[in-house]
Amino acid sequence: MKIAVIVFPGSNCDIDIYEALHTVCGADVDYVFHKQESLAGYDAVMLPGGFSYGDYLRAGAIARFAPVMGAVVEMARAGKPVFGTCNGFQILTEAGLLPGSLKRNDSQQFVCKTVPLEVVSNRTLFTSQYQEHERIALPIAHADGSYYADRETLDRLEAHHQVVFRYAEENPNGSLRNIAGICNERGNVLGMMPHPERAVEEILGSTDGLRLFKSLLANGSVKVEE
Amino acid sequence: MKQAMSPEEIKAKKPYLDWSLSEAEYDYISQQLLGRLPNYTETGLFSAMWSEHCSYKKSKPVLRLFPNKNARVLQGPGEGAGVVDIDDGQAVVFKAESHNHPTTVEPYQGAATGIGGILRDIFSMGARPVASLDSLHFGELTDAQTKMKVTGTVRGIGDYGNCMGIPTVAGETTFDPCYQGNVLCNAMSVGLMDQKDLQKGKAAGIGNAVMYVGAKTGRDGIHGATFASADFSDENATQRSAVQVGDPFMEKLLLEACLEVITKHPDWLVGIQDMGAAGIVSSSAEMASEGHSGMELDLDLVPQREAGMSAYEIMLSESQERMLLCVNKGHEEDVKKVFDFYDLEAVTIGRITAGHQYVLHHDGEVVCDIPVSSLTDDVLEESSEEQKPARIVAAEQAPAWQPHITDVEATLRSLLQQSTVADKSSLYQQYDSQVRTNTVVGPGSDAGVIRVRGTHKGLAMTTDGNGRFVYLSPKVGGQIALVEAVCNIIASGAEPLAITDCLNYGDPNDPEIFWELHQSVQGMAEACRVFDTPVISGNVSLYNENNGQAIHPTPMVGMVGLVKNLDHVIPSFVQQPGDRVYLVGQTGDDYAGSELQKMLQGEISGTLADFDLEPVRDYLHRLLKLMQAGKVASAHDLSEGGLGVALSETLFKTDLGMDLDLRHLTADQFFSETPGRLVVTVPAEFAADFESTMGGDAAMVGTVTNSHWLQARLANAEINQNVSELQQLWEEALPCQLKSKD
Amino acid sequence: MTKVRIFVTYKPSVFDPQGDTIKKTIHNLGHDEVKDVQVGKFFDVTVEGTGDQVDATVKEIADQLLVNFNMETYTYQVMEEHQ
Amino acid sequence: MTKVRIFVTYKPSVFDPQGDTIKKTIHNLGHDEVKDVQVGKFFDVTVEGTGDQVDATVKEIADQLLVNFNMETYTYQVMEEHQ
Ligand SMILES: Nc1ncnc2c1ncn2[C@@H]1O[C@H](COP(=O)(O)OP(=O)(O)O)[C@@H](O)[C@H]1O
Ligand SMILES: [Mg+2]
Repeated sequence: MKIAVIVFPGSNCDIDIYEALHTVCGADVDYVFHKQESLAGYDAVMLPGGFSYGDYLRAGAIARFAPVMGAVVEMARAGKPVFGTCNGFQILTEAGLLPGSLKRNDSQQFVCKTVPLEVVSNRTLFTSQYQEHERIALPIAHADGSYYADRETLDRLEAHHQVVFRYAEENPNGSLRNIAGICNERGNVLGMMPHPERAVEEILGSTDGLRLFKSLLANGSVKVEE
Repeated sequence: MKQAMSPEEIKAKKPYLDWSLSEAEYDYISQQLLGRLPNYTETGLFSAMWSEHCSYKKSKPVLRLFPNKNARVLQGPGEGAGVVDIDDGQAVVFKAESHNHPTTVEPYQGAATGIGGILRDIFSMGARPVASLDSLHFGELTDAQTKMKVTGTVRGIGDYGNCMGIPTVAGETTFDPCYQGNVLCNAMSVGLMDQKDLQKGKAAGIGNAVMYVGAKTGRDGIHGATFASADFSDENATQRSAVQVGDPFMEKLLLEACLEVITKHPDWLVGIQDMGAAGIVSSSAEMASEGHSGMELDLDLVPQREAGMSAYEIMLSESQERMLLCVNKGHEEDVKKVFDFYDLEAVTIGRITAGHQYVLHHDGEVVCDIPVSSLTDDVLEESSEEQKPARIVAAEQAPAWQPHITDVEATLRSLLQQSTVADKSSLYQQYDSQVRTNTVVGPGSDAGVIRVRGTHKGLAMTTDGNGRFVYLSPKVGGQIALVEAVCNIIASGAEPLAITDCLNYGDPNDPEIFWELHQSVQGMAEACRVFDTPVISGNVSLYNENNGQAIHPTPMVGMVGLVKNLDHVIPSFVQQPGDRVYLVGQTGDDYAGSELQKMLQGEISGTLADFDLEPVRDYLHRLLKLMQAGKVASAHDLSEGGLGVALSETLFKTDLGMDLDLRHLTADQFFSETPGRLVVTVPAEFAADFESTMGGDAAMVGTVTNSHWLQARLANAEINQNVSELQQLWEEALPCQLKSKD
Repeated sequence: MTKVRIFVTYKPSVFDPQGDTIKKTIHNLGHDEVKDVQVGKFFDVTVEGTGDQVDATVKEIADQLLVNFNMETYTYQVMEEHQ
Repeated sequence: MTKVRIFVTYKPSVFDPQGDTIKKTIHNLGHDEVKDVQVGKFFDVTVEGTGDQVDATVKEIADQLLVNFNMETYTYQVMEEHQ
């Protein structure tokens, strides 16, 4: 299985995902620069955290027009795993691959800390190695992480088991229904504000994020049918 | 572009006085250095380059006191940043820089561009910045203005560092009325490199290109360097022109492009330097001086954001996110291609010439033609008068203050809520402390610790400074600043390597202030020698005054240590019930300048006791050996609030407690701030080893317990406090004080 | 050449924490006479052409880029127009 | 009760990284007819009172809070006024 980590101008967690997959999990990973138009040969794609294009205008709003995004959309349509964390999640919503938007945190402050989460669904390519309703803790680090969608969208997300992670104790950003991560209806596109790639080694304080990458690798080149 | 005034008019009207160039300097320049009257552009260049900020003309004699070499130092002061060998062909690069004046005027952008500037210093050396630290000093949180300054400053540091993807892993934040009108914002950056990639800010080789890369030049921040060197008054605050806007997104691209050229194409590059204070002129003149070269620049080629800029404005602009490169002839296009890839400009604006002249063309005219060295080396060093402050002479005669604490528990609870002591997590949570997944210990401990990826090594780092001590006894205060940094580094299990510093003082033309500067540097220098931690880089910030009122003399020490084995990083909080608790170091009646004195008296007074550095070094080294042997469970150094506060902090965020026999200490001494002390916990199995190694330098004072209570017997009091309650007081104090009444 | 000012705000149904915070701060500064604060951004855009042409451009860049219709709406106003 | 719209922009000499990036993106989207983009914020503020009173409030909150005169300037416009 070959995985692409997209590098936008201003991405800064690209190396973190790369290292989590490559060094910690031994996966076959490449950095792919935003100017590249094709993702031929890749089985999965990761959109890292950071501040693509400075997050000027709105987080993720400009990255969506990067040349590589056409190929990312194709991968998503083809049912291949597409994962976005933090800025990656924001880009996925701006690109319309996931519903809703990420607003400025209610505190209007950037917040970096480790928060408890509930794994709401393990029925995705990325969470199959977690227990449903399992409690884990992952770092967050964002200023625009308050998930917003209108009521119908929220109801639809719940009805289709698309809420994958929820903040379990305090809600750190004001996100509606405590949503921390969602997937598309097919379950092959996952976006989340927390950073699993920061929790893959004991020396960094936690390994709660490791199974997300292990799930993805175990599910191999699975292609989710429509 | 015509010169705004003729040389004769300049001589007559003396506009340079407004730019902080003195008449004596002007005369020296025209009579001795040039043998003619300087034109308008030249006068402007001199005034910027001869400002204290660029030339250190007042502080140089004092800075010479610092040791700056040992076997590990690869590059001492004088370049963008200092460089220290960390074995395996790798090096750590670090420097601190003050951005006090910009932050006082415009907290958000001032702090943000402070971070931006220090990062460029690091990557101009060929290193990738791996961590930032910030040392912040504000007025009391009693007025809305100060609260806004705190929030703005923290947001500025966060937004810039977070966007760059460089973790902020440690720092300090203190509050004192002396900083009310003049905030201190010192930023430190730490980078990592392979020694083979080491760069210098050098321009040499006749015909080689001078290339300008990065953001366009605008009229922002003109005279920032002289602005930073002149003191402040409310009048100045309304002129407010010297503020720059940072663009961290651009800087991130600039960082990647520069590192690509440096590490992948060393044969293209002769030298590189960032454009900091005094923009193009300082970077280009310093590079030419370093390379003993002449240089000719065509200012019409400089990328400009605004039309109609004069030569003077182009040369002195402090627009952010720009670098200057000296590139081997024939590789200009290669360099340009790399920058093109990152959508950045890279333009050849001049060439290295034979001889030693600094020549600028603008609009078809030669607007400057002077020897390079006249800007960089011929500065008139200024000797300064100094005088021991009357307040210190008086304090030496007065009896020492004694607290006479009657309710030790209430005192502890109040101390935990003092803004300087209270939990700072509401501030540092706004910093991404984990990005790039190397942060082993983030903010909230004694020192931040970063792993060196691919090795089993780590780097520990801290910033420390306590203006109150330095104010009362500058020399001892200077020593304490260094000792505190050493204690923080050792508490995390690392071996101190070297330091950087920011020397923040008032107007040095005041003999009492110059005396404070001189004395405290002497104290720091002495301690640096004892601990073998040379000063490899640093920065001087003078004229920190507001309406004639100087800040406390506040030298900040930024120290980096080497963790040889990451398995032995020591946490600052207790680990296991049953572990023995030791107090390392002797406790005296040291209340002058303490948090306790400030809290009870509303002001500080007295003088500090002299102390011997060698014995402290010896027991700290023995302690470090024990840590490296895996025999220490946790360690936390004592600072503001003394033993009482330190013990509480070691229990916070755990579910453990302590039972202590401190009958050799009085209630007063529970809060004394004798320097060089730590609380250490040791697994019972290693207690005998620990005691035989530490001897009389550590006292067994109790054990870690399973109940979440801090229990201690003092000579004249008892303590029985629920740790959760103490923690809550400590955690809620700062957010509560910061939140405006609503 | 036409200069257009495009105003973007949150939809009324979306909570805007920023306006709220600013209002509180204004009250703390003693200005109780301020009853409500709402915050938005605007874009001053200079477009070649005039009239319908410009309207079309504004609509397109707003739709594609400047506005996130999940949570935002916009209005615009012509500030200057030169033939 | 008066409703005022306060517009805050960077001073002309200050570099606006946002406007610059947005302009580049608009060009990448094919809208070369867009010649310039500048970004600003606006505050819709409802103030008790009318006329000079309101002007005084606006001036004060702009000076103290909304505007950073180091790099920003502002203008304002009365949107609605009720006695
Ligand atoms: N401005 C700041 N930025 C980052 N970390 C900070 C800041 N202020 C305080 N901290 C962190 O809070 C903790 C307590 O700070 P301090 O009381 O100065 O520690 P110490 O007395 O051990 O030097 C430290 O871990 C420090 O790194
Ligand atoms: Mg400490």
